[in-house]
Amino acid sequence: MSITVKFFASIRMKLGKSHDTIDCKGIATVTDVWERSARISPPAHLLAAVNQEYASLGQAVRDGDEVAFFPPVTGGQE
Amino acid sequence: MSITVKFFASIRMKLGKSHDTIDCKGIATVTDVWERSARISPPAHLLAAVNQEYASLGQAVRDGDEVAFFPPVTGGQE
Amino acid sequence: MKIQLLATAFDPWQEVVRYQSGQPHLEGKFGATTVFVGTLRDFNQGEAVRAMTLEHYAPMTEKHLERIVYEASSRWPIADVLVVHRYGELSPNDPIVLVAVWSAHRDDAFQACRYVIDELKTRAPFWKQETVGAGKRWVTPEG
Amino acid sequence: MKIQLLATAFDPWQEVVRYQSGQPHLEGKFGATTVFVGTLRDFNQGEAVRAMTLEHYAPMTEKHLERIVYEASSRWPIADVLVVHRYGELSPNDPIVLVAVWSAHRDDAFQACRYVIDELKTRAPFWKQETVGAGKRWVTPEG
Repeated sequence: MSITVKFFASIRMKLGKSHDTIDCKGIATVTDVWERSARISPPAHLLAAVNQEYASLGQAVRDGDEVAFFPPVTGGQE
Repeated sequence: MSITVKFFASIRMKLGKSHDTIDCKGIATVTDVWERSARISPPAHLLAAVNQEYASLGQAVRDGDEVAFFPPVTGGQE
Repeated sequence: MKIQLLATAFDPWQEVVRYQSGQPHLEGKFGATTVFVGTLRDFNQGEAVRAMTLEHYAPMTEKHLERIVYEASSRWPIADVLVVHRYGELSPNDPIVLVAVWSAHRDDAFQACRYVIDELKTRAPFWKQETVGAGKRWVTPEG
Repeated sequence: MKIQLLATAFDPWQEVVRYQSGQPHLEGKFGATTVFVGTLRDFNQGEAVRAMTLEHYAPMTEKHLERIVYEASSRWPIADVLVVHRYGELSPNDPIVLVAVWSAHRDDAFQACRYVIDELKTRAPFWKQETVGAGKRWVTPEG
């Protein structure tokens, strides 16, 4: 009955943690996951993924999901 | 007082020669060069160059020029 | 088709040769190869870059690179694709990413290669942190 | 910038490595390399191709390749260009042409590379004669 949470890059550094596990009780959306685990207001341009798929902050989550938070991606090359 | 003439690819094979030198007397245009050296009517899609620059059949030529005749180019790759 | 994520430096040209020679189905069948290699520059936004850390979200990166390659091979008739992407600690002049596309025709090879690198940049979860004179800074998408 | 016409077989990836390593001005200064390699297929228009003779008008080819590379470097901010083109007798799987462009940015590298190979195909005086089952045939621009 838990949700795995992951943080990357500047979000990870700001929160001082790269992952977390939270009880799924009372958790309905990605925003709920953020609030329970991060405990600060979401930064501008925050991106999220549920089970490795890009997700909106209002997307539903369920028991066993992996939810990730990160800033805009900067891979590839200029 | 001469003009160098070159033939390439299918034109070269049709005429049975790769080059020629003709007297420039009476020669005013690329077409004159073709008629004097090739002695057959120009094939469809005949291309020409004067001193390594693409030229029309009506372009003027002068003593010392190098005039080339060839079919459409097929370099590079599909 | 092959997608590879590497923690250590690689030679992109050697990877192309090695991959191609291991694909006998390609022999004589492709007319066009288009390759893109992204390399770490020693400058960015007017500042000297001494090193870069490339962070990624591994399972999501793999999933999305596979999807992008699949999309490219659905849209264009391509014979094969190789994608190699670095992560971890990089030095200037290190290759970051390689995209190689083999196809019968030039236009398909160019378009598919461009599609893969463009989509990769937009969708694959990588984050760059540069070491510049003053310390470290996260690269922003506009940078 | 280098343009080379070769009568014998070449390894395009080795040419890229060799050229790049001989250009210290590139070290750390380019972020993007786009390479196109055209290779002789063993089939064309439904027929098996056993060999190909590539005829060219040498001084005109050199003049026009130089001009095309100059045009590309005027239109896009590119750091370097290498063009290698075969002529003479080729076998299936032989590389025919290599175009490599180094630039700070991806888009410039892609566009300049594409420009050079497209213009080369239209303007450089090369003619292909294929050896097929029935004998030899000149390739036409539509083929």
